[in-house]
Amino acid sequence: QGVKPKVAGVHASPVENAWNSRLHAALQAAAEKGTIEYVFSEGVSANDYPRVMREYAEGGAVLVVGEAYAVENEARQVAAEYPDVAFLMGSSGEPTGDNFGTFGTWNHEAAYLAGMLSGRMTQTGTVGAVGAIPIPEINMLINAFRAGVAETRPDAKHLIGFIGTFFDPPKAREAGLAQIDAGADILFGERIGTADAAKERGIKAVGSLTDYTSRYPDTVFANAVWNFDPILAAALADKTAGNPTGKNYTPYSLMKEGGNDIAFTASMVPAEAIAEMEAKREAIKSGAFEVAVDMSEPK
Amino acid sequence: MIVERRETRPLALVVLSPVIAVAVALALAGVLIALAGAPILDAFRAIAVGAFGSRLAATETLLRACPLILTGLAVAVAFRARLWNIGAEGQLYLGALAVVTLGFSNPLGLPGPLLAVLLLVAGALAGALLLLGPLALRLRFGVDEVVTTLLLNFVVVLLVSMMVEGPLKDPLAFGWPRSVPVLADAQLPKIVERSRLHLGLVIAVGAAILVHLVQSRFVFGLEAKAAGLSPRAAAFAGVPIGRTLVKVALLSGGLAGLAGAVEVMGNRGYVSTDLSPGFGYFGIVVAMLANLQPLGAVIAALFAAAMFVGSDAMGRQLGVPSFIADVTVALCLLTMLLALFFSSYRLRRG
Amino acid sequence: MQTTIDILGSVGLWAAVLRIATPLIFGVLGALLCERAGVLNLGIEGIMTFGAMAGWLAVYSGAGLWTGLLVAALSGAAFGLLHAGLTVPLGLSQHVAGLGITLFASSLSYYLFRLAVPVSGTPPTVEPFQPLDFGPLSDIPFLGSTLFAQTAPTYLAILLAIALAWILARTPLGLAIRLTGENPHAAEAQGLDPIRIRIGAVVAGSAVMALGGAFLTLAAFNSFFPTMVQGRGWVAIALVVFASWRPGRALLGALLFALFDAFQLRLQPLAGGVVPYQVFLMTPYLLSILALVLVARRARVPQALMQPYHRGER
Amino acid sequence: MTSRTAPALEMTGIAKRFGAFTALDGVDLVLARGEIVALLGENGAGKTTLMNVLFGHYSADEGEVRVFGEPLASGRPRAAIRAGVGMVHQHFTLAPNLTVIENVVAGTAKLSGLSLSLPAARARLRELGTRFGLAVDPDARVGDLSVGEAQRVEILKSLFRDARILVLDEPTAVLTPAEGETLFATLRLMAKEGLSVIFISHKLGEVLTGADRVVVLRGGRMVGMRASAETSREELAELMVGRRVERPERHERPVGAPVLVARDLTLRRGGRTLLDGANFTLNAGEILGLIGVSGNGQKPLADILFGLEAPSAGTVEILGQTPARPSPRDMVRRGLGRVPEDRHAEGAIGDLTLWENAVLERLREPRFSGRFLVRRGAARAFAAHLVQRFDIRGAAPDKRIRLLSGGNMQKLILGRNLDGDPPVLVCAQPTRGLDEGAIAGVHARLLEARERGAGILLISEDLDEVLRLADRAVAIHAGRLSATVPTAGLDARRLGLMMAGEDLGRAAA
Ligand SMILES: Nc1ncnc2c1ncn2[C@@H]1O[C@H](COP(=O)(O)OP(=O)(O)OP(=O)(O)O)[C@@H](O)[C@H]1O
Ligand SMILES: Nc1ncnc2c1ncn2[C@@H]1O[C@H](COP(=O)(O)OP(=O)(O)OP(=O)(O)O)[C@@H](O)[C@H]1O
Ligand SMILES: [Mg+2]
Ligand SMILES: [Mg+2]
Repeated sequence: QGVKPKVAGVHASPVENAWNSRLHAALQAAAEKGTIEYVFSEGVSANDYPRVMREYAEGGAVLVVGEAYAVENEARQVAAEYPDVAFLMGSSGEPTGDNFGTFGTWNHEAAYLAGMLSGRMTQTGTVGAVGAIPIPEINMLINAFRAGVAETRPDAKHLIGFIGTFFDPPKAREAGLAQIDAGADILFGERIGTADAAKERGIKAVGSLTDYTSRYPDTVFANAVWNFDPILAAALADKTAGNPTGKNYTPYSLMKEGGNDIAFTASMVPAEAIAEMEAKREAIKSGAFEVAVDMSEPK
Repeated sequence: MIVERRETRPLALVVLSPVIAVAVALALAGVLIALAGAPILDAFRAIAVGAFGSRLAATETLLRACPLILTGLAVAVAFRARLWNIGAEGQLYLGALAVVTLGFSNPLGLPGPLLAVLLLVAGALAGALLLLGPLALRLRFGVDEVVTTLLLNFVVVLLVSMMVEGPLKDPLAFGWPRSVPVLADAQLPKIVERSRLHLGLVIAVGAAILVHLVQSRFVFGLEAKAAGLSPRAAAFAGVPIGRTLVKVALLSGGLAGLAGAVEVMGNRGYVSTDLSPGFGYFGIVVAMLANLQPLGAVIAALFAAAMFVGSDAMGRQLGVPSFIADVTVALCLLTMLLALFFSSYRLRRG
Repeated sequence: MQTTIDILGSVGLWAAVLRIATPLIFGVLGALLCERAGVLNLGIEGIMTFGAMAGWLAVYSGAGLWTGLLVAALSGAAFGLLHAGLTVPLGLSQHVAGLGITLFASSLSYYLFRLAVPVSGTPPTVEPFQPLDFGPLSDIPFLGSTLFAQTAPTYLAILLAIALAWILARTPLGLAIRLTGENPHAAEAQGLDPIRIRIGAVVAGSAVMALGGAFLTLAAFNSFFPTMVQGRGWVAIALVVFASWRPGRALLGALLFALFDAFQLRLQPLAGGVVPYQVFLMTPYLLSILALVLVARRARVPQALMQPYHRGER
Repeated sequence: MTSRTAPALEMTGIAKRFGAFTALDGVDLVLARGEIVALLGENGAGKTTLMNVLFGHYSADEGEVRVFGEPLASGRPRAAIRAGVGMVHQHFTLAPNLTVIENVVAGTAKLSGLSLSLPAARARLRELGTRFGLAVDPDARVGDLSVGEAQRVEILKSLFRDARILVLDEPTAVLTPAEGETLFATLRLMAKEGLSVIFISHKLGEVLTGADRVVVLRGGRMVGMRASAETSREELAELMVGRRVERPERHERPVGAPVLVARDLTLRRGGRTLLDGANFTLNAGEILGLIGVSGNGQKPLADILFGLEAPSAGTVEILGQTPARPSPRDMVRRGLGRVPEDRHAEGAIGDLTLWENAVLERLREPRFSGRFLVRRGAARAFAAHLVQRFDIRGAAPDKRIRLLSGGNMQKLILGRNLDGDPPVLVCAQPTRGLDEGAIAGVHARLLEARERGAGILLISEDLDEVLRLADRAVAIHAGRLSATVPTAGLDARRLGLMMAGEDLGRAAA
């Protein structure tokens, strides 16, 4: 057994941030299994981001994992200058060259399923969603949730709030409270903090990306969980096999690959809603049903 | 206890005090590093290597120094005339915004270099104009500019946020809030291959030399100093206070605006609300470390940049939380403030 | 128009106003106390961040919530002492020292937090302050679910505003602080020690600021994370000006700002950004500048604000 | 042990050093109960320092202070106040934004106390006011008071705290002669009630009439003590300076053509008329004394002449020309020499060097600058030349001017103006706060310039000074000028009446 490949994580936010925590969890799991050596930096500002990428590239990392959203051009520039290193970046853009691979955070299928449950559970017929800023991946997530709601409760009213920043839980909480005040009795919390509002007012909430059930046991009844592991595994496999890694790894986000799934607490959900949802889940996995990808800004 | 100004500043003190300051700051940072369980000496070595030890390290240090030189100059120029410009951050952003607004297209078909020069001027002008507001309030109503310039920083960043989510939003940025890029041929060329280091460094150092000459040799430099120290006496001597402060403000705001222009045109290519990790505020650090001397600002900016880049790399290497970089720079500022103080004052019991 | 009225009439809005205002009230009172003694404390943003971290960490490590607040206040006091030490006896530039402290306190709080709390998937939480139950009072329509449905620190903030107003206007200590802020030489000639008064005011003011930070992690939310304070300290600095250095008006200013914020959060999901939300966020800053222009004419600014005082200097 | 017979104050062997400089060197001072002592001395003799030691602003390096027989803890104003010492500082220590009563009661109660008990304090303040003739409205904002009223507040602050020893540092420097007289009447009253008073002054006249005893300091040592009944101006002046000082005399000389003519100068600001149709003519080779109590419009008049302020109406003619929009530098270029009223606030910039201060007025002249660059060599040489020619002590071109004493700073200001032999000079209060030696020096310079043929407008509050130096005098009162009268045969009483505006009617004829 040779040396373990060194994988670097470059996190623009602290790793507690839900999205980063998914990358971090997958990378740490891999490191614990002994497949990789994992190093990381967190809270890296856009100005520093390219430097940190370069430092890892020069420091012997074979794969650099991170997020290119705020630095799409710069990140690609770095990749071009370090052709021997693979870069795997969350991005809304396309892969570039042989070594700049991208992935999208497509847990919209799970969000759809959570929406179906929500549609059955809402009493007021109003559901809210709190997002960061209207970028395509957040848009598609919220749109999918709404589509799910619409399937089980076609007349539902939807409230949308963007907090204008990626990480401000108290603000997300205020936005959530505002929606509750406006009549929502189920909140889709794309951002952490939303569920706190639901908890405070005794209504139910849906989590996104990570599983919030243990954090809000009586509030969060379902989560649209996203798993980074399949993407990481695929990219690592390509890298070890010597294949180009400059490709779009987003398909590994899909439910059939294990890239996303719903995690829910059965005791909090009506049984008939579960059955209906599980059926849809199977349909998605088998390819019989495809959740629409709608990246337009929800209004 | 009485604070007493030293009439002579012993050379040894002037030279030694910054050294002692940095040593103390590093020692304190060392304690924190030790808390994280990392070996301290290795950590210090890693800081040095991380700042200068490779081509990447050196160019990154210089790259980070570049806007710091300019904002440091902006602050030094203003502070010397007792114009408390805390608004370099906002001026930087407004400069950047101006550059992007005028530089994302080229309706007149200007040649690239000419457009670049015009954009630099436009950036400087935007920053300059922003400082005129607080200055006017001070001259007209006696409103203290510390608070107004500070507050305008947040206003401008919100304005940038509004623009990059609105009219200037890059349609190709997948909804990410950032502006359209400046045309490629109006961007500043890189001056070291395979690095981020760009022509802005030359501009910044040139600006420092120019400011040095202006302050030490020019009539305007002396008038600005006089106006800052005592507006009444300067007015009596015939120094046009308003006009002089306006010039100071134009120069100071202009330098900060230039920092924004250079950062956009040389480094990032577009503007967003995360363009600056506090370059404007660090400019105050730089200016103070430089004792408001323009050429000193170059060295101080290099120092601050090296501390940051070096500690950041160290943190990565030794598994110390990366926030150690900012802690170290902040410690350096505080100890350096003390060192500067003790090199020109002494304490005596009353 | 109708939506505006609906929002303004909603209970949730007014409950939110008090909640959003609380950290600002602490911040603005702390800053005001420092400035009344003649010291501008731009360390506020960092001190609030550190208070948020320290208070939370104490509770996370097993201390009670009130102990957490106390720890936050003490940590704020420590940074206040640092700021005062640099600016009062030594007379170093107040804005530079203040910005240095913001830099230091905020980066140090992230660093210590990361050392103390190992990296984990979601931010670790504590059980925060719960809204108090005032029994029958809480059942009064409207008032019950706004005024009487807050967490304890919110009431602490309001009490503090009243106390500070009373101290400044009515007590010998308050007069001593005001005199020091107006003319430290006069204070010394009256047998007061302006240095100690300034240090005391800055230390106490900083402790109050830190409570504002702790409110964020112990009441408004239940975790700490970097950039948590999100410029609330700067807003507080602006509000001091807006309030003409008067505690009562500071309270009003904080509530007004919170009203803006709460209103815009509620308008947004309904009206969907007719006015960019940034405009709302800019308003308090611009209003403060306007206020500054208006008060400057009436010379309400503490006259020795930012002027270092050295004994025996002329 | 408080002895019933111990003197109010005994300072023995007081020494105070600032760095290497010895400001006080073994000074002894005794003050009896109910006595008024004047402290006299040149600028920098150590008078203020001695009193600051007494009040606890400084702690002495050597020596002992006893108040009513009790040793006084050093370096603590609070201890001094408690022992019954009150001090009225040279520069008022008042907070303009607070009310009179607030200024007075601050620091009087325990800081841990819960109430200011203002009503009681008000009553007491009123009572003190009537008793000593120091009436002020307790609830007035101090910033709205006149200088005289502000000084009353200063004294009341001490009385309010039961001061039994009152120290006043140059109390009359800012007062009108009439206010000064009222003050001394008050001091007498206080002495009768058993208070002891020390006041510092440069004005020999008031020292002789106002004090029981005069103590003279020179170079940080006590060099003499006289009962004021048994000494004279001349003796005191000599004690102060260490040699005989003669104020120079003016000799008759023929007068030349007009050099500075004011025509109907009027200045209105904020609805108030500060200067109301002022007319005068200043001729070459004469000194025109403009006498008046400060605050009657001489500052606006000087500012107009200096080019700092544009008149609301009227013109200034200098050497036959009438500049359309005069500016300070324009007036200087046209041949005006200017000495401002406040040398610290207007005449010099403390943190600039001597050379920078020397050339700032003429910075734009080709001699000192090119299009952009300062000719630093020429400027330094100019400063060095002034230091030499005008005997500026303790000075070097690259030294910060803050380090000069008032007298030497004044020499630089006069020197930079006189060096080019300007045909016109406007000097505002050129000897205010200066000691006898320095005053004689300034007077000599002004008379030299007159001899040379310069026309000099001497703005002063000092009757003596005007009578000695000026050929003609004009008074200003409430913004209006009297007619100009020759000083020959004029006496102080008549001048005093003119200052008070009594004589204006006759003068207009
Ligand atoms: N704070 C200080 N630091 C250093 N030196 C000082 C200080 N204060 C006074 N001195 C020195 O002490 C000397 C005496 O100063 P002081 O103010 O007592 O003079 P003075 O007699 O009051 O003069 P004046 O008549 O001008 O008021 C000064 O010449 C100066 O050299
Ligand atoms: N803070 C200080 N530090 C050092 N020296 C000082 C200080 N203040 C005053 N001096 C010294 O005191 C001397 C006299 O100063 P001072 O201010 O008493 O002048 P002055 O003659 O009283 O002037 P004026 O009466 O016009 O104000 C100068 O020689 C100066 O060097
Ligand atoms: Mg004195
Ligand atoms: Mg004096």
